[in-house]
Amino acid sequence: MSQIKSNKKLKWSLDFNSKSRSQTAEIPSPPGYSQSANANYTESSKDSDSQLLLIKKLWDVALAPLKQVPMNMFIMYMAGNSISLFPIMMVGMLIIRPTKALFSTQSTFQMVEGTQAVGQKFVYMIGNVVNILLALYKFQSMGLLPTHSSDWLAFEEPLTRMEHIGGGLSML
Amino acid sequence: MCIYEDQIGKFDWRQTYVGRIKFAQFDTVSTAKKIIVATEENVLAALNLKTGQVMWRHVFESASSGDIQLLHFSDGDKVTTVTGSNPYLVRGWDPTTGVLLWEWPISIIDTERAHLSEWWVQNGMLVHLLPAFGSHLEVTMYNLMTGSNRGATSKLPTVWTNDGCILTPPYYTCISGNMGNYMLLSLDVTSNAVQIISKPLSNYFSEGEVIEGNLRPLDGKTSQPGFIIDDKAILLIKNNEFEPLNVRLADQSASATFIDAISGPMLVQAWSDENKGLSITAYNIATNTEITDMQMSGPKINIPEAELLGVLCINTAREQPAYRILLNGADDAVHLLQQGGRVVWSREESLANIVAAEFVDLPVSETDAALESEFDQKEAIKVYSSVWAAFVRRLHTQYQQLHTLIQNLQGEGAVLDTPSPLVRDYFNLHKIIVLITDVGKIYGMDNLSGEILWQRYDGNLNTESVVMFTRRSARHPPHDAYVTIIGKHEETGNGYVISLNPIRGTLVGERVLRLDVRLLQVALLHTVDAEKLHALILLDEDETVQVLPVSAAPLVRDLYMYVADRETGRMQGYALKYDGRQVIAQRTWSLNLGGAGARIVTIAGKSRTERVHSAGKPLADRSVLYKYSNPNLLLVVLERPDPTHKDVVTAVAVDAACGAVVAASTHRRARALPLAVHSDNCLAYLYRSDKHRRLEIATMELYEGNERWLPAGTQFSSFGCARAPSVERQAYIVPASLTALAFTSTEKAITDTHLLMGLSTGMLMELPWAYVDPRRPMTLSGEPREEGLIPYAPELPLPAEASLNYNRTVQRVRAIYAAPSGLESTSLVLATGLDLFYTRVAPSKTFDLLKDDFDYHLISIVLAALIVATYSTKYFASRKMLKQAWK
Amino acid sequence: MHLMFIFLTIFFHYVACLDYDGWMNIKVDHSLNCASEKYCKRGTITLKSIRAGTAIIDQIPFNRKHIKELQELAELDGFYTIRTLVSTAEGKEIEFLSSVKAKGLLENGLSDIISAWVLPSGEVIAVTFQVMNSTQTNALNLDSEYPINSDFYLRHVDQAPVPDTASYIQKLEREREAREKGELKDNRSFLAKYWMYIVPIAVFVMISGAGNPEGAAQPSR
Amino acid sequence: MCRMLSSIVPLLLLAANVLCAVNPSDDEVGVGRYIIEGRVFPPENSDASNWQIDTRIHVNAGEYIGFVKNDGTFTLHNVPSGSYVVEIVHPDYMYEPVRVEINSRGRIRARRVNYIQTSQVIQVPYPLKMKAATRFRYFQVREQWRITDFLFNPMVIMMVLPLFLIMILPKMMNDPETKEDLKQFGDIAKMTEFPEMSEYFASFFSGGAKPGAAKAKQNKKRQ
Repeated sequence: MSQIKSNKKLKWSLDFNSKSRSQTAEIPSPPGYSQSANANYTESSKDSDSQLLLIKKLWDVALAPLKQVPMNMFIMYMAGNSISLFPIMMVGMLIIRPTKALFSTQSTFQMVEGTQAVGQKFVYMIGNVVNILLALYKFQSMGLLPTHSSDWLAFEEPLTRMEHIGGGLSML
Repeated sequence: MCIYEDQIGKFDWRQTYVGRIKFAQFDTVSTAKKIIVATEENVLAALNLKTGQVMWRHVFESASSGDIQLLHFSDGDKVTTVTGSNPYLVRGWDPTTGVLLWEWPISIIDTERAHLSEWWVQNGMLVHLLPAFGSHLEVTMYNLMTGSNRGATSKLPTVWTNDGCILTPPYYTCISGNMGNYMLLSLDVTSNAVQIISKPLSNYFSEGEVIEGNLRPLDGKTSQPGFIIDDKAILLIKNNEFEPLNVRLADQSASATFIDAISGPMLVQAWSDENKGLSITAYNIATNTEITDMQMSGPKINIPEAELLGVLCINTAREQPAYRILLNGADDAVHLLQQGGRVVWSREESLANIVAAEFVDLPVSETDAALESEFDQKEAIKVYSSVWAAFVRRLHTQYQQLHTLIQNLQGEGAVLDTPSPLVRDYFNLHKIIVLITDVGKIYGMDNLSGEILWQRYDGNLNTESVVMFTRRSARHPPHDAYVTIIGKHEETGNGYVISLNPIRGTLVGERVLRLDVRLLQVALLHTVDAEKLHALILLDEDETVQVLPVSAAPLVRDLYMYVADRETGRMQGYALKYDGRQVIAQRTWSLNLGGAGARIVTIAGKSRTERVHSAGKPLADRSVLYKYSNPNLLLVVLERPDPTHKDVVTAVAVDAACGAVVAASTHRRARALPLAVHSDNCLAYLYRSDKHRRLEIATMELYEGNERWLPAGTQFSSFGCARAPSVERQAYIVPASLTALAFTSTEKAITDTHLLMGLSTGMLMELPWAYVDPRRPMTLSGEPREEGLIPYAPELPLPAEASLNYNRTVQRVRAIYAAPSGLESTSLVLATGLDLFYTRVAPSKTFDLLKDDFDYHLISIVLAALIVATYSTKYFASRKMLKQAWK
Repeated sequence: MHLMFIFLTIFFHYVACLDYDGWMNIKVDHSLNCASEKYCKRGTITLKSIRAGTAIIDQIPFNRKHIKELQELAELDGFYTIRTLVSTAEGKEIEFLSSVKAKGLLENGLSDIISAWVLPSGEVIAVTFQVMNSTQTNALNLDSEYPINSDFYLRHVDQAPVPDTASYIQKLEREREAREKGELKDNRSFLAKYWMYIVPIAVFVMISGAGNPEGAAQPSR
Repeated sequence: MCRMLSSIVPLLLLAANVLCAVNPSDDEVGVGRYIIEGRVFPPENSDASNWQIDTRIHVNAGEYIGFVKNDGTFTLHNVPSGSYVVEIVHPDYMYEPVRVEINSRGRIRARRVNYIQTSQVIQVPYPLKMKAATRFRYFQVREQWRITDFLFNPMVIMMVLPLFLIMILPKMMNDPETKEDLKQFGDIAKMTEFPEMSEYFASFFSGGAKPGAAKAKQNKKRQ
């Protein structure tokens, strides 16, 4: 449990550690003891090119959205243009995920305190924006975007009548 | 569109009628006692003697070929009818099952006199009498079952006959001679020896009495030949002799008949008086005594112009004769009375002839009314000076609601039996149908049960071109609902206006108003006066205008009226305006639609309550095809003979405010049917194609195009723009014959509109407009498919599933009335004809209502299971977490 | 008083299905500035041939009196009523009545549209006047004469369509033939027929195999 | 086959205009009055004992109305020459309508009604033999809830399958052999992996400082 928690916080270090100490992981750690955090700290401090690794990890994070693009395109293709529950759920996820990611850019890059990862952030944002655009394109092709006059038809007020009529066949 | 088998009778009801009864005979021989009746509506039926319900019924042709000339019930087991009007048909029926036994035709060679024919059955022979006034009588006898002619026609020379003669089988009786010197002559036409009975008429009147010499036969099936002279004296013919009775006719209008009671022949008389009500007397001829136990009179039962249809005398077990008297009123209602004046049953046969119907909303209940008045803005300002007062009021109403709720809960068991009060239900499905019948009787009917809540007969009302307006609905609590019926006076033809409260049937407002002019047309003012009442605009014969009430005259503006003459096809439009003193009608347009010799078959306008929800149709490319929905549009269908194309049908869409023709089309070699409907931008009318000998429906849709002509929310004026809409047209084959056509209507017009059709077979069909959409494409590919259009097929599908009334057929459907309910999905439908059928339809399925087979148990079980599962998994998850943490 | 001629030619692209051709003469009377009668002459419209639809409109220009009367009517929101008498080669004169709002006519610089509806038999069923929504309004200056700007349209009441059974039967025939043919052919290879299903599956397999190495590694932990 | 009524009852000669008033829409109105006859066969296996009372014969939608006798035969009298659609009206059973044509000499021909191809003639025997085609199906059948419907619903399958994968697969993973297999599979996947883009970018932006070493180290660590 604790391991996973730390993983979330510093993902890159988890990978790194788990692989290096696969045999020690068999023994359960005492509660409250966070092996990884400790190890990570010592490792990174020890490593001379930690800076490079950090940058690399940052790039990993930054490029993740772009890497998703082909997969998203495939999902979009698979979802089809019909409007039913599952395609809607899929397409909804397509747009919600990058939007969420965009808003949490700051927290995603928080792990690098002090480092000004402007380039990475920019690429990350671009990637998410590309995803959003893709999703919007999908919405458009599914006809979910209210861009046509027919989409606003229901809100158009009907004409009121000026003249009123009465009458019929002669009653004589 | 279709219903489930378990929904039979859940939302619908049917009432079966036979029409005004012409002949009635009691059948007491069969095990199930019944009355065999033949009616003015050309219906032969058997009514249950105990309940009055129809046991079996045969509907003949509605034209003169179905006229019933004779109904004879021979004591054996046969019912004989003679129907038609040269050629005639003689048919025999089994009285118990109603199955046809035999039929054979008779043709009278003398076509000009054929309508004078008299028929009766004597000794198993059908006797046909054809008088030639002033010359002779032709008597022919036929074998009843086979029609073989026993002996040829015998001609009896009778120079003394005239058109005032009557037949009292087998005697043919006349009054002949000059004023003051009348002779009463009678002849048994079936006897071999010609024996004329002849007596001076003055023999039967006291000295000094003025004798006019009018003969009237006795009513019903009399047991003895007899007649009434001058509405006074009653004579019998016995043993070839006249036999005057000691009693005279009790009242001028009295209806009299002879019956064979156990104690001897008996004369029964019945008459009604406006004040005293119905009176019945019986007189034993043999003993010359009044039979007291049959006498009755009193204002309890009011049958206008009562007429005896028949009297039945039954022997009960206690050796006391029981009588059943069948009476017919001028209001077409038929009543079966017991001695003592108790009504066994009544049938409102005028309902077989409905000319107008209107659905009227019920008032809200008192608590709801209080609530509504609270939220009424104007009222609120008047009553509450402060927020505090409003708050107190709010609390008070809340308390009231709670109180009634508790009361309802407490008294639930007790109140079940009492009928539900006439208040609006939550979905406004409960309404009152106001029906006007041909004879001038007005009914208020509960739409859910079909029960008659009130009735009102007015013999002065001529319903030939009657119109009915709901001038105030029940939505304005302090004021009652208000319905006005405008017809003609029976005698003078002047305007005749009846205003009543549709909920109770009482007269209100103008009550009964006799105008002293003939009316050209009537309109309802669109604005309301201070009492929330729509004023009535009456356009007179001489084009002057009356406003009812007069105080509403200044409200008249932007009102236009049109008058169409059915026979000449000419239409005229008037602009109505208040000039400071009175309302004047200015003739603004006049058209001659259809050309010379054309006659208007029907005019279809929009319903007054119609609303348009959507301004256009979204197309496949997501642009909008804007509708041309001109609220002043009329569809006029005309027909005229054409020298080269036989008959030509012309359909014209006219703007009734400015008189402009919007669209027009013609059909050659076709005959129009008086069936046309018009709603929103959709127009449809029916015609019979003579060339292909089939029924076709032509549909039109009017569109503005891809751009709006006027910005949304602005005012549409007929005088504003002169642009012509684009017209989409198509025609379809109807593989049935229709007698009624209507559109469904819903409150906000969001739901699809369907066509409701009444078929000659008695079925009511519901057809989605999509099937007659003029934009149905021939080949389905690309855009039309996406738009949901159906590929073109010339023949309309009429599957049995689309039937509204399943096997409860409605004979001779005349009209279909549809009204919106409070539920947007649901439209209330009443079909009138010989029968009445009511149901409700949901053109786009009941999207705003749970299905009536909704499985409440399943959903609650699933919900409960889900909740249990949620909590249990939560518990187990936490346990597992704890375990993991300890690992 | 001099007359003003406006020539207007309207060609109809479709051939009007008239039973016969003939001339038509429309007398236009109005209710403005008439001395004693209710209606007095405004002009005439003459058609040599109904089929061609070419109309010669000959109308008087309005003078100041006309305009004044029209303005008075407009103030009351009244109607300017026109009576037309139509006479054709055969048949008697038919009278029609039509009105426009005086206000509208003034606002749109005395321009109106006259439309006449003609049955296939050549009979006129309606002559209606409507105000034309003209953008340029003749400023009603104090000229002595104001020309009326009228457009004349001859509109034919055309034959309604009949149920199109012929092409429907043809369509059914075609469909039947197509079905018969369809049963015979379609001997393409399996791949040629179902490539659209196979390719996505193949792509999916490839992507899921290649693009997600961590996913495969994760469960091993 | 065709009988003329005129041979049975005295033919009446009516003025042509009288007939026109009766039936003006017909092309060839003769002077004679003829009969149309036939027989209605009740629906087989029908329990309606009294079907005759509900059965009516409509000619041209009620212009002439006929009734059936106990044995199902019917006769329509006094029909002038012309073309008629004869339909049997019964509230519960559907009968095919028949077009009956009587020419001016009284010859009667019966054919199938075809509104689309009005000129097509498919003769049917005369006197008419009307057999009930089907029972009208007025009602929808209520859908009943069945467990199989529920289970084979694509939605349910889509929900259940992932559940199965989530619940059952981890159980399978616990099996050491599968674990080993999966591991190997993962290794293979890793071998085929493309050079990581992030590395490329990192090296690109850091000016290409020892990219090879970093990569080697990374790989080593992973092992």
